[in-house]
Amino acid sequence: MPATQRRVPIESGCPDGMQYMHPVMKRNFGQWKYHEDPKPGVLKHVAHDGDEIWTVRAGTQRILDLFTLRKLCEIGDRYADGYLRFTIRSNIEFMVADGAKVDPLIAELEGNGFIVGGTRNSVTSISHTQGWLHCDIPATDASGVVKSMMDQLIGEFRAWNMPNRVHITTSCCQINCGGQGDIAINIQHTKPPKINHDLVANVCERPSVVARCPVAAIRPAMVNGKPSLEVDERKCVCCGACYPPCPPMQINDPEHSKLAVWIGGNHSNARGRPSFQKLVAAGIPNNPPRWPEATAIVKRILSVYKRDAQDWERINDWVERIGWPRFFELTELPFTKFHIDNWRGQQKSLNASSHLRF
Amino acid sequence: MPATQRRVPIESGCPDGMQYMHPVMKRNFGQWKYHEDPKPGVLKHVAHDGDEIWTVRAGTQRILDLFTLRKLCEIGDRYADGYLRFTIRSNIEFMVADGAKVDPLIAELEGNGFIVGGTRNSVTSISHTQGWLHCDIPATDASGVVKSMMDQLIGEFRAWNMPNRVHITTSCCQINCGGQGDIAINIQHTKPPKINHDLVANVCERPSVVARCPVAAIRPAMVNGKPSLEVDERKCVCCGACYPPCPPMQINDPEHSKLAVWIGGNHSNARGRPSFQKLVAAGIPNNPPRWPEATAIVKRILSVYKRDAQDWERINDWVERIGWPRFFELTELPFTKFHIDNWRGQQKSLNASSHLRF
Amino acid sequence: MNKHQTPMLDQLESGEWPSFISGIKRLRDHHEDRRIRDTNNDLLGQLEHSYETIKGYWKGGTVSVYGYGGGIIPRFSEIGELFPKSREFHTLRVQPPAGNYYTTDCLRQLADSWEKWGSGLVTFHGQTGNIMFIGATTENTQHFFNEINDYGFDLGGAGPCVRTAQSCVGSGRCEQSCTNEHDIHRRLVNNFLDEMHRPALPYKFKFKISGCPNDCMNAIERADFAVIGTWRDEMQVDQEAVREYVAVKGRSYLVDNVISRCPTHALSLNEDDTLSVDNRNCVRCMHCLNVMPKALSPGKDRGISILIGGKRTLKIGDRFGTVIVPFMKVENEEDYERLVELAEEVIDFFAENALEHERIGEMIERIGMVNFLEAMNIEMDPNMIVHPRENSYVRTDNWEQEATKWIERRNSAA
Amino acid sequence: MNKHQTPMLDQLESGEWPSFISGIKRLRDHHEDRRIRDTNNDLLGQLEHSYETIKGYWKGGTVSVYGYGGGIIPRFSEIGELFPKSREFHTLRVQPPAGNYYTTDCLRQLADSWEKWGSGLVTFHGQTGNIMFIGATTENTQHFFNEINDYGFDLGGAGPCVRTAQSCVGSGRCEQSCTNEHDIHRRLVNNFLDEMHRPALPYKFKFKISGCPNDCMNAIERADFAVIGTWRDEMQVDQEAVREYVAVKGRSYLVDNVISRCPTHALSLNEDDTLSVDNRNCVRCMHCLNVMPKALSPGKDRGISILIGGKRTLKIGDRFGTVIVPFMKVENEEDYERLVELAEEVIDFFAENALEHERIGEMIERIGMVNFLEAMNIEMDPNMIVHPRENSYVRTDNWEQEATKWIERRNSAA
Ligand code: SRM
Ligand code: SRM
Ligand code: SRM
Ligand code: SRM
Ligand code: SF4
Ligand code: SF4
Ligand code: SF4
Ligand code: SF4
Ligand code: SF4
Ligand code: SF4
Ligand code: SF4
Ligand code: SF4
Repeated sequence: MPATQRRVPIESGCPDGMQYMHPVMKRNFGQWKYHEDPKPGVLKHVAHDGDEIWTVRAGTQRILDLFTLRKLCEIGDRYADGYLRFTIRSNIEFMVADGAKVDPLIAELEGNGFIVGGTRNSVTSISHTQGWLHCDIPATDASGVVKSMMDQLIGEFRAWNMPNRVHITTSCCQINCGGQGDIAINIQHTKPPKINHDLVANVCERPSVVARCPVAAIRPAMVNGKPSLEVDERKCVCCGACYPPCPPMQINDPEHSKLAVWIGGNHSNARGRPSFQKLVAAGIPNNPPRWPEATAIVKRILSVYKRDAQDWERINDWVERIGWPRFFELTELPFTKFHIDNWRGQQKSLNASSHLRF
Repeated sequence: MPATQRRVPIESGCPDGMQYMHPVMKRNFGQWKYHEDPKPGVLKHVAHDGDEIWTVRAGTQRILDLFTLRKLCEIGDRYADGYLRFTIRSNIEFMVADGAKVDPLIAELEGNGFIVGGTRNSVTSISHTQGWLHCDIPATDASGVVKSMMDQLIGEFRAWNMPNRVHITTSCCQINCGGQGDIAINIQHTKPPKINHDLVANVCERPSVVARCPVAAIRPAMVNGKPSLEVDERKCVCCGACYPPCPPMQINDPEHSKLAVWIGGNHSNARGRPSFQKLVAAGIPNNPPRWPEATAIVKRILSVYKRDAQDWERINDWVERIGWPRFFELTELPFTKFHIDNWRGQQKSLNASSHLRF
Repeated sequence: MNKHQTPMLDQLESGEWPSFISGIKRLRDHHEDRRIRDTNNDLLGQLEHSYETIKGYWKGGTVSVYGYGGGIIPRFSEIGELFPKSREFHTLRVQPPAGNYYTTDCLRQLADSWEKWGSGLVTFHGQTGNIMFIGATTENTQHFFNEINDYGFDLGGAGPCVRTAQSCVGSGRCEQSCTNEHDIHRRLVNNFLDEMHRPALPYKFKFKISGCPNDCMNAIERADFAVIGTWRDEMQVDQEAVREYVAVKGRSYLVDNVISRCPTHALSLNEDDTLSVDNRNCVRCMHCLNVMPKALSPGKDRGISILIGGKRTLKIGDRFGTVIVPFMKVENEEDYERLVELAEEVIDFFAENALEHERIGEMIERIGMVNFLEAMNIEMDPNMIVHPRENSYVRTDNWEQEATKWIERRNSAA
Repeated sequence: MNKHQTPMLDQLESGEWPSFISGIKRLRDHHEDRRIRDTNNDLLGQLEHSYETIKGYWKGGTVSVYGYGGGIIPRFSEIGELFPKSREFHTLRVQPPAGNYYTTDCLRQLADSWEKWGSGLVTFHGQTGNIMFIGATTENTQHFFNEINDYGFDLGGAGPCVRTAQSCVGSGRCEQSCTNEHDIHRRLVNNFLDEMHRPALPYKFKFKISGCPNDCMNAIERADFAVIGTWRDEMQVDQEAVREYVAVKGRSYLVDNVISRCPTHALSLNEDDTLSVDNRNCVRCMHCLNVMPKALSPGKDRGISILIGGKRTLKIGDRFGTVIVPFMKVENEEDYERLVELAEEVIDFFAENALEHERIGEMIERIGMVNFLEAMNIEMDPNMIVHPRENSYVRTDNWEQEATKWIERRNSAA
């Protein structure tokens, strides 16, 4: 190994953010009294001593090319104070001490194709995952799905039309690195894995693959003389968990790996406890490059939510109030046997009462 | 078999109640408009056409001797209209058409030692089970526990002091024929069954005993030459389910079969959905003839409920509002690891939020 | 007769609440029939022994009347040599009239028969709803049964069979009743008398009928097959009565006790002291009707909901019934037949698919609600769930067909 | 260079939202470095192929920098012969500064290094919080790392190890912050760098820190070890600001949006337009503070809650973290040490007791929360549960001892 490579790493870990923090924020660290929302995409935080810090938030493609990154830096120097951060949804935030800088900054960002908004009760950027650009197990391309949807939702990103903030996520396989959301667009496989028996022996640790299956549908087996695996198709729930540890378990299928839409994932503790997202639509074509069918369903749900929900109701709060029968009626999404849980703890999701809506 | 015994049964099933129904009730069957509560133990139901039926409810020992039964019939004829019924809690109800008959009827009932009350927001009769008087598996005597408690709660039976109706139940083993209640006093065994190995072979169907155990703690075994059973004491949760099918699995123990108190079982759909009862106190001595320790705990819970709950809150509604930390604080009942569920679905009972009470 | 000393039981005679011990003693001391005196004396003896040793002394066995397999809970004393007169002490479970209505004559008739053949102890009713005639010898059970059966009473259930049912006072006296509890009770149970009298199911099966969601019969908790009355249209509001109520109790009382206790915020009090009900969001919980029975009543389009699978603790922990039929009318003959047919399908499926000693609720948990509904040919409805699945572990390859079913149903409904 | 045709990808350039495709094309078409142009050309080629065939073409492998075992997600193309220039396309996961703060200089410095050694594609940030430098050859990963490591950046986690953590903007800008998210973030993660850089745990372990219960980091959902800022005393109310709010928005708006949305009805609006808070029943959900940030603020006695076991779907379905520490102060050095020690005990126990590929949440579900708490020596607290057990399936023979523990604790507290 050449000398350069024998360099012992400096295990410095997570850098201190203070060194990059805007001086006004540093000075008022932990001393903020309240914030106001002057307009979409803009936050004004006021400290106890009266100091102000203004934030302008903009949406970007999450996968930045160096030109874009440098452009953002340039804007940050010319129109802001050179301090910025990225939100957990990969929106960029410029912080300035002088409110007068806000409008020119916005103009410059929009002028360069960045979308200002995503604050408060808007539909903010969709958090997404690697997809075909980099992951080894994706059935779709999260980045493409997101670009396609945001093109359609851009008006909602820029505005404050929603009853409460809307957090959407996507994931490119059922593992769901994108996490839950008010709305989530995820892969839902519909057929058991096709096994490439010739490869299993060399590529997979069979016992650990067997152990990965949530329903114990996989057994070791000899297939044309070679040690391989076989799947009990009656048990298999097509989750794809066996695929990462054993790529020959081909779960991805251009036709049968569909999209599903989930709603009601709310991780804040505001009002109710955090809630899990629920399946509302599946069997949606995985249709690049623009996945119009998935976008249509998301837009439909959002328009009904916007119309029917009350202020401050997140999607889960809203559906809890109107009830699921009404949700399916208003959104005109079909209710099927697949909506009725059959997994562990299913019992808790059944209606053990005569609370009914007609 | 003698002739008399060869009589073929008339499979008439459940008799028609109409034949025994008060004429005013029959005439207004399904035509009742509303009811009023003139005083404890008295209901006044008014029909759409203005007809009235007055009900007087009284508590009795559930196990009636013929003298008591005849006395009730006699009162029914002399002071009422000869029509009566028993409630699901074995309270007796006399129905009269003429409101003027109510007070004399009450006087006569009380005069003969029957307790008038149990309606509306009172503590009504405790529903109970067979116990040592008749059952083959009881660890205590439900009738005795109930008599002892009702002696102490009689004031609450006669009054309307509670925030809402209070339904108490008792059961003499963990099977719980008494069902759930706002408060339930049940047996809680604390030691695994002692096995009488000599009897198992003759008395028990071993496979079905093994199948009864919820935690698969029982295995067939040969004990000193005979086919018997053995219990894995590390697994056994001392539920007693193995005892009915196999009496040699002696679960009952004069010292180690304790009482436990549960609260919050609410079966009505009023306000929230029906709710399961929750364990609040265990390790309570099974102490005949008057079980003072159990009664003390029940009274303590009731007095705090009475003081702290709002109108119409059943016990479960109340605790849901004030939270469990406060419940244990107010009642001064100890919170232990036993309160934290470790059964299937335990996950749902853990606090998956930062909703906290200090 | 030498009376057993009962120092512990005696302590249960003090106190104001009626004492069952005093009752048993009355039979021992004052009944003219010696058989009854002796039986109750030995019964007290054994019971005192239980109190002193903190132990029960009854064991089971098999006793039944000619032609039936169940309905009796046999009890033989384990210490019969000490208490021979109560050595055989069986309980007959007798079905009460639907709604538990009696006349004094009817009770006297039963009392007379029981006096001839039994211990003189009886309970109205056991927790499942039977009249429990507690304490008869093997031989006398048959005599007693013959006698009461002649004048219209029949045994109930015991063992792995359809059990005696319960229905609330309901239409007979209650303004909340949305259906004829008693007819439903009798139509259901009396259709399964063979399954009741000749135990051959995997395990017990209980019906309970409550006329409204207050569920005074604990049906959702304790019945394998719970019938709950309800309504589908708008609740009836007598605005005048509302105004009166406000006048008497005050606005804030109404707000705190009615408006803000509605689980779905479906109520609002208008400026003019009238009440607005958002009937789409009302979940028929009954609370507001309970507080203001004079002002609020169930709607006019009434029927029932059916929930399956309630049971107590054994083996899997408590389980409430869950909705399989959100609403059905029960008015004309066809309605009743449809109801009975459904019950038959449910019980047949239970008989064929449940494991030994497995309640239908446990069976459904094992095979999954969807499979059960499909076997019953019942259409999926969002009212059957609290919320859709929270996990992706389901095979959805025939999504399209399932979706089409729903769409077609909605179109045909519209 | 002959450019791959990308008819499908081209369709992702239309529309107003910034296009990642246009970005990649910029690098292909306008970057001076040929290596970058070629790499991005082949990357586009493979991606177009994926779009056309609806299939991914990357496979894993093992790549790491000298001295570390993780921090890099290796990607080799399965169709490298068609797209040789992007055949090796590894992602380096680099830990961002706590709170995700940057200066333009800092970003430029990173850009320069990445320009030298990488594809020119970078993401701020991945879902776990890492800066993802996407696309480097095996050889260049080392060079790039050496360079950025020299000026203060370090790799994050990948594989069965402690992962990169996330903390919200928090105290830096947010009025709701109840703790120093960034210090906690760094104290925790930087204490486990060995466990991060040399994957040897049963499975991944994630820390996330949110300054308040709004949980902007999704910590309860997605972290094995979630830290949530909160307060123990009374919330601070600026009644003047409340009055202003009422003046502007109106009483009924306040009632509908604040008072009646409080999950525990802990708020009431007084006649004089001031607000009363029942702090005993306030569960610190944040809602009212969110609606009226100017008027309401967290209390002064601030600290954190700790929840364990959040994770996404795999194997058992989603799981949220649940409370193991309702409240602890994090102010002085001892507090921080106590926190880090607890994290060490948790991770040690996880390392020893979890099965392969089992998250700590799954492990706790398997062994039971009580056993976990006892192993951690944590006292049981009713704040850890939604409600006590609903089943009797527990062996309670040492009830007395356990009860005594509680009583003694309460006495010593009092
Ligand atoms: C910048 C950011 C934290 C960060 O360090 O990255 C952030 C910042 C703030 N959040 Fe957040 N939240 C951020 C992600 C989240 C997330 C996580 C996510 O988006 O995946 C959640 C919970 C996730 C979920 O789906 O539940 C989150 C749940 C909230 C809530 C609770 C909303 C509710 O009612 O349920 C508030 C309270 C509110 O809305 O007033 C909140 C409020 C705020 C406030 C207003 C706090 C404050 O006073 O400064 C901040 C400005 C938000 C705004 O957009 O108006 N923030 N916030 C994140 C911005 C994401 C973005 O670019 O859109
Ligand atoms: C890159 C990233 C998605 C993204 O584009 O942002 C990602 C990508 C992968 N995740 Fe993830 N996960 C990423 C955040 C998450 C999150 C979100 C979070 O951390 O908050 C989750 C859900 C939370 C959780 O931990 O449960 C997540 C849950 C998983 C899981 C399922 C874990 C589970 O127990 O359910 C796997 C599967 C596994 O670990 O075996 C997984 C596995 C993977 C692998 C390594 C797939 C594989 O086994 O080869 C992906 C590599 C993609 C690639 O080529 O770069 N990834 N993954 C995220 C990490 C970037 C970063 O480091 O900042
Ligand atoms: C007579 C009886 C039915 C029967 O056929 O036996 C009955 C009769 C009435 N019940 Fe009931 N309930 C009866 C047992 C029950 C039970 C079952 C039980 O006690 O085990 C329940 C549900 C059990 C539980 O624990 O949840 C029950 C839950 C209710 C409720 C709901 C209360 C609530 O708010 O949760 C109401 C509504 C109310 O209180 O106004 C109610 C209301 C009524 C009304 C007021 C209905 C009416 O308008 O006539 C009746 C007079 C009750 C009273 O005592 O004031 N009844 N009621 C039962 C009397 C039992 C007793 O002797 O005390
Ligand atoms: C008599 C009665 C208690 C009482 O004093 O009221 C009773 C008594 C017995 N029950 Fe029960 N159960 C009685 C109502 C109930 C109820 C309440 C109800 O029906 O609403 C339940 C709870 C609801 C349910 O069905 O789950 C109940 C749940 C059980 C169970 C547990 C069933 C389960 O699946 O969890 C058993 C055990 C078994 O069946 O193996 C049981 C078994 C028994 C046995 C037969 C014990 C045995 O296996 O030998 C008891 C006979 C006692 C005796 O000597 O008479 N009994 N039993 C009730 C029947 C009287 C009647 O017919 O009216
Ligand atoms: S969601 Fe699946 S496919 Fe997408 S990045 Fe995560 S693991 Fe890879
Ligand atoms: S897809 Fe999922 S369920 Fe099917 S075999 Fe693989 S791991 Fe098992
Ligand atoms: S609760 Fe147990 S002991 Fe009591 S009657 Fe029922 S089965 Fe017998
Ligand atoms: S008592 Fe319960 S847990 Fe113990 S062996 Fe018997 S059935 Fe099993
Ligand atoms: S269940 Fe309903 S109808 Fe029946 S008695 Fe109770 S309140 Fe009346
Ligand atoms: S019945 Fe219940 S749900 Fe319906 S309006 Fe009245 S309180 Fe609300
Ligand atoms: S979690 Fe709380 S403290 Fe952190 S940014 Fe969000 S609102 Fe502010
Ligand atoms: S923080 Fe939440 S719980 Fe506390 S008072 Fe405000 S709204 Fe209510």
